[in-house]
Amino acid sequence: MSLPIDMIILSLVVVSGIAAISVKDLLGAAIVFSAYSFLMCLSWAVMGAVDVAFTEATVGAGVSTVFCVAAVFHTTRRTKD
Amino acid sequence: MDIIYSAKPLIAILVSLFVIPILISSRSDNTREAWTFVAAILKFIIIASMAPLVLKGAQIQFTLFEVMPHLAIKLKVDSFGLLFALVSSPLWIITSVYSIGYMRTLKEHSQTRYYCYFAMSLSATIGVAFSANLLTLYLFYEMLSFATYPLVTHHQDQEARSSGRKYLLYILGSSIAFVLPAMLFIYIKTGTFEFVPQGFMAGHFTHGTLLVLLLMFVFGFAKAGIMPFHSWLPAAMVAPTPVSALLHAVAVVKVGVFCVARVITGVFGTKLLLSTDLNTVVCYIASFTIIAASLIALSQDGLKRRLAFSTIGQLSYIVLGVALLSPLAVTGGILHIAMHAFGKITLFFCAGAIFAASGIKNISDMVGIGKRMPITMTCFLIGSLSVIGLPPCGGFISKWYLVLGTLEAGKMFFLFVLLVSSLLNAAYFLPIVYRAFFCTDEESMFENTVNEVPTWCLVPLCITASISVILFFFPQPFLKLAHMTAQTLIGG
Amino acid sequence: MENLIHMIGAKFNYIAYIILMMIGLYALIAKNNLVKKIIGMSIFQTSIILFYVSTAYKTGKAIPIVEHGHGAHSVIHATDYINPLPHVLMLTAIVVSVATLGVALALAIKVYRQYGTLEEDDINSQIRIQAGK
Amino acid sequence: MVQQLPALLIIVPLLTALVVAMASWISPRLCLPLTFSGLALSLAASIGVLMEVIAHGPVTYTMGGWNAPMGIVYVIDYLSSPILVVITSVAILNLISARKSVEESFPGKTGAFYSLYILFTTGMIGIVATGDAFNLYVLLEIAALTGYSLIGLGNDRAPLASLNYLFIGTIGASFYLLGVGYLYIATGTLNMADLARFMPQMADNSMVLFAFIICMTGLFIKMALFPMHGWLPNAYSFSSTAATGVIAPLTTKVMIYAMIRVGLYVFTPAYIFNTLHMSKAIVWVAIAAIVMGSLLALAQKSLLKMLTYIIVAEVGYMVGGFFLGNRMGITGATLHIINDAAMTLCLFMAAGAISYKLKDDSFASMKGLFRKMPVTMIGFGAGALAVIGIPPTCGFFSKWYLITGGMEAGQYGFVAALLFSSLVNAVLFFRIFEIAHFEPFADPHDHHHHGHSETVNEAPLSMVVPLLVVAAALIVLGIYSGDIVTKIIQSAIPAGIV
Amino acid sequence: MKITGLVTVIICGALLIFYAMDFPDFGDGTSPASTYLSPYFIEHTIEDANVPNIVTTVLADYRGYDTMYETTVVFTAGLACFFLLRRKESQNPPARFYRHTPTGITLRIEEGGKLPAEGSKVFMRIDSLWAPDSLIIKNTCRLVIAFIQLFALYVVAHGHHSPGGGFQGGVLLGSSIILFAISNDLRRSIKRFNEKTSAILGALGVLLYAGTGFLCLLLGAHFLNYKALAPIFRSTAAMARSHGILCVEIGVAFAVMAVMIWIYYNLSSAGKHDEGL
Repeated sequence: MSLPIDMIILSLVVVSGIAAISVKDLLGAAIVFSAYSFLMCLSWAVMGAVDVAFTEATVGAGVSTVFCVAAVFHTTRRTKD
Repeated sequence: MDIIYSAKPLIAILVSLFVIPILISSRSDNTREAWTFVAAILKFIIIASMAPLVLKGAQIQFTLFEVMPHLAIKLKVDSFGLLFALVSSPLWIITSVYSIGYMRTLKEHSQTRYYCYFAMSLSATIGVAFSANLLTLYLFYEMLSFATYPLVTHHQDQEARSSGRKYLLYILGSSIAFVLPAMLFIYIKTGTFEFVPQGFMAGHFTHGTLLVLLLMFVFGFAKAGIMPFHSWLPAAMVAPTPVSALLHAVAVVKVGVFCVARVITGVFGTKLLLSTDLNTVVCYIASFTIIAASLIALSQDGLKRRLAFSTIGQLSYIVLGVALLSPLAVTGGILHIAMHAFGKITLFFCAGAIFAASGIKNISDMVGIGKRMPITMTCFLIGSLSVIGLPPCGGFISKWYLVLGTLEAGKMFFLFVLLVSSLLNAAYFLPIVYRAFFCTDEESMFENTVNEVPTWCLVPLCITASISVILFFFPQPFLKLAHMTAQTLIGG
Repeated sequence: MENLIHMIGAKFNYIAYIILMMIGLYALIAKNNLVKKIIGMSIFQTSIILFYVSTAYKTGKAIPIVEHGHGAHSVIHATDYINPLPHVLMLTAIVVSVATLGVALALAIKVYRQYGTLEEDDINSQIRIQAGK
Repeated sequence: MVQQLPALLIIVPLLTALVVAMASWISPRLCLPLTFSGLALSLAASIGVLMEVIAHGPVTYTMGGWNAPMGIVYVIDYLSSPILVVITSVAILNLISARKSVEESFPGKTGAFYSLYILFTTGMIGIVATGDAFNLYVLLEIAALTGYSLIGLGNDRAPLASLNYLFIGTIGASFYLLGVGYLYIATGTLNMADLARFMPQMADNSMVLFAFIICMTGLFIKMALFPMHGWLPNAYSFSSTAATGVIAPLTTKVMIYAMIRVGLYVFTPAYIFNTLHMSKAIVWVAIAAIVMGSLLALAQKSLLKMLTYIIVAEVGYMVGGFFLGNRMGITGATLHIINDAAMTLCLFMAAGAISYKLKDDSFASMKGLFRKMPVTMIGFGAGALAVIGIPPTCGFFSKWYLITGGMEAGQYGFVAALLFSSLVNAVLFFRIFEIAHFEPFADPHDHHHHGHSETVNEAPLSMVVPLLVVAAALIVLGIYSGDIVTKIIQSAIPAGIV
Repeated sequence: MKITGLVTVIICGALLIFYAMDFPDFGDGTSPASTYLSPYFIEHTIEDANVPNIVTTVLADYRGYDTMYETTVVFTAGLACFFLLRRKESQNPPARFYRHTPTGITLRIEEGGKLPAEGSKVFMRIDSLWAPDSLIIKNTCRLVIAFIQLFALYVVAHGHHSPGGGFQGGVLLGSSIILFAISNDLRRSIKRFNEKTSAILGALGVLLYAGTGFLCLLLGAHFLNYKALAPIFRSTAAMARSHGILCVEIGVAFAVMAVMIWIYYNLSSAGKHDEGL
């Protein structure tokens, strides 16, 4: 049986995942994606995968976001979808 | 039967391939042509040196390598193959002489390429002749298709291009679409490809399948020019005349016929075909081609096109002879490979000589040419007689055997076909000769400026014409070889 | 009904991973913007990581670090610890995903440099115009 | 030393790649010799392993000294050893051939190119040699990432093509990873041999079924089987020829190898051919791939695009051959991996030489090429004949096995598709020969097209020599295909398959 | 496209969920995945390598070969970004911006104009989209960076006993530099940690990993079998493995740090290395 907190976090993950691909601003999408990664990292920490969670926190929520922002900075923020 | 293992067949095949690099790198035209001669003569010597052994009843074999388990690229020289090789290799020498005259007179371009591919074609031809199994046969068959393509399209103009397309489409298309699947199917069912005197198909197939397979081979080897897969041959006549002469009267088309004959005798086997009576189907197809081609030939005005249709008809004689499967008919058919080769090559040489000397291609423009080019036209007459099958020319002997064969097989219909077609042959050849010689001065279409072609061209056609005559009196060793072949294949 | 709820409860993580994966796949198929697609791709990859991590979990067991590393210690029981193998595999997968992300963004920047837009349909129409010329 | 060969085979190129990457910042001139020597050593090692396998049977190498299933093992057996030789030799030949165009197309980045090039080769070698299902994924990603970047730096349209390739490739690899995850849940192991050991008792486990579907889908996407082929033509034709020269011959082929490996040695033939009833359907997909690939190739107007669609068709050959499920078909598919790699290499190297000289690969620009670049065209012709399947080139023999397999399995549709595609290939290549053969058509409208004709001549020796080597190899492979089959491939196919 | 996508996704999802119902329950400790291989790892980690963090042992030893390629993947990504994006500044020199520090005047110097001397105290080169330095951000970051780096080193060194290891530490180290580059500007960051360093360090890190493995091979054991290093470390086989793991973790940390910085440099300046975020 899943833990209640796990379920809550995962639901938030799903919500932020949907948000990340539907926000109409790429910089916003990058930041929401960062939140997504962070929530994901939390959920893994809850599941006892500390090493994975640590990595996701540094890589997913940290560096990936910087990369995304850097790329958006050099291209454009606007998008039609 | 003795089996001798020797690399001679391989050397005979490769000798013309080895000469290609030398041809490419040679600086002057003379060295290039000298090397062509060296290769051609060497080839002939090697092949001729095998003749005594084969005539004694031995067989020469050579296995190159196993490409698949129990399936090798293998060469074998038997009487049938040797006969074919003995016809093609000396003709290469003669054609080379003729080529030099023709190409130089017309100042053709890309002569080096021309000689290279010519040498390659001859390799493939001899390869077909010496193949010991269906796979090897197919290999060389395809090699020949590719090697002749640049020759057919030698002129590189729009006409050559479309003819080249047609040529490849027919030859390659039919072999990939018909022969290859048929081969595979046979291989799966029987597990062998080796040509053996009574075939290896018996007991593996139903009657219907046999018929389909047989037809796939007969039509698939489109080089044999069986109708309706014949129209590449007239199209291929755009090639320079020496090419038409050697390849499209001897090497390429005879390869097609040779393949059909090999398959009928070595794969299907006489007994099987006779017992199922499938050979009659092939006979009818061949007869149709004989008559139809002769009728079409009558209506052609281009000399080379007329010769092409004549060739189509004559090829079917050979197929008919082999398919009748009676010993005399087979002898006749096989002998016809040789006899027709010498006759037809003479005719092509003459056509080329006329073109080189006067630039005329059409028969209707040739009134009176005999007076300007008497030697050429005399040879033309001899060639015509040989193809029609009248003495004193070699063609008579082979036709005689064919006629006897039909009687022996008891199929009068085909006798009738042979006679009618001979009449037709006469009808499309003799008027040319007649009009060339017998006309008044007013009718003659030629100025005094037109003269005999250079010696380089003239000598070869005289040689072939005289060989045609000599073969009537001394048909050996071809007759012996044809007899031996018929004996081993049919067992009669 | 209760059965179903129990079932969903027991497989909630797996369902979540599938939903996330489908979100990622949807973004890859249907989104027009290249950066959105890249984000979708990352979501797609993380969903698989979630799946692996979920398989490793054992209710109420310790994280895969042995207590009292040095010195004498009692016998270690495998059943007391969460399965470490999927974690290891997923470390690799995370690193692969960030590497892919980097390369993808680099390519997106190059595409932008070329066409001045990140919308795929705009790019395609530009290509068509060029080809028509 | 012999027992270390499997490790050296892959570690040497890896170390070389790193050293080259460093050398490019210190002394760029060292890059090429280093790359060459690294790949040469790897080639030597792969030949050594092949000899070892032929002499003494499969070689196993445990990484880190941990035996399977705990650690990762390398299993080099009859199936993988010939492919390893193919990979290393393709890489080294293309390296020689690409040298000139690398210097021209990537000024200042040659070191990075060479490093990525070796890493790509390393990834390919690893995929083939590994005996661990997860390790395969990691190496897949290395090969893929290097592939994306090598492709991404081509002409104007290359980045977008590469990005699309990246998306699709990532989906494919992720599917494979997911499939491995399903297998892991079902069995608890990642070692291929160990997984195969569990298979008999898993016959009706739905997770294994799903793992099979998803693994194969992933690999099909990666190898560009027909409905999933969309990424391939653009990716291969817009990139630089130096990169495609190695990517095109290897990527799809190695993916097919992975499919055969996973099919035969993870899911076991008994499972995929007997328990599941999917192979017929997959053969039909392959037939569609062959037919559509050939037809689409007909519609192309430039050389590289045409070649890419031929690859799509060739993928159909091998997938179809494998899923025929009989000895002949699988032999044909395996043999065709080797042959097709050689054929594709030959064609792409010739195309590379042509576009290096012409700066253009449309058919219209190839007029009269036979005269200007005769040797290149001879090499191209050899490749073309092999693709059409004319004996004695190797293409004929693998096609032979495939057709025989198709007939034995009663899949006449497959046989017909193979023959059809041979015919179409003949048409395709003769169209090119015709254009290249007859330069001056007696066509008055054509005169202004001959602008380049004076400047174009034969490609440099560094391109021509490897090309001729490959062209000769096509014939040698054909001649020795009997030996290859009996000595190597027959032993690679499990005994259960008839 | 949207509709197609949605339909595909829903069908796939439904199929996947349907099959997911056959999975072992979440948190079930008795599935084959938990009972076949992993018990060996858990029970032997101390005995084999003397490393309490099982993930580290499996990562760097049992499946160390995977991890080597994982590091290679990172390195590949760095190399790929460089290969794809990097272009020389001189190809298209844009206008440069300078700030006259005493007066706060911004100068725009077109191509070909006379540039102030490099390292001039009076003129400071600024980005085209420049906001005046925020003292708070600059100083906070300066403070934080040191702690991040210290923590990163701890994570690397203490990976045997606690969560973390080369990757996490490497990323942290890398992000500390990235933070510096963001809070100041790219040029200053490049001056301290330039491209060549990052490229060479990245390769060197992976080389350290592969080299450790290769050393084992040279010492006669199999590749990456750290046991062979025991004579060098003068320790037992288990401790040799532990040290070997540390070696490769340090390699990973170097590689990941350098590559993350390298990728950042290329992405944030679109390959020009002049103006960052």
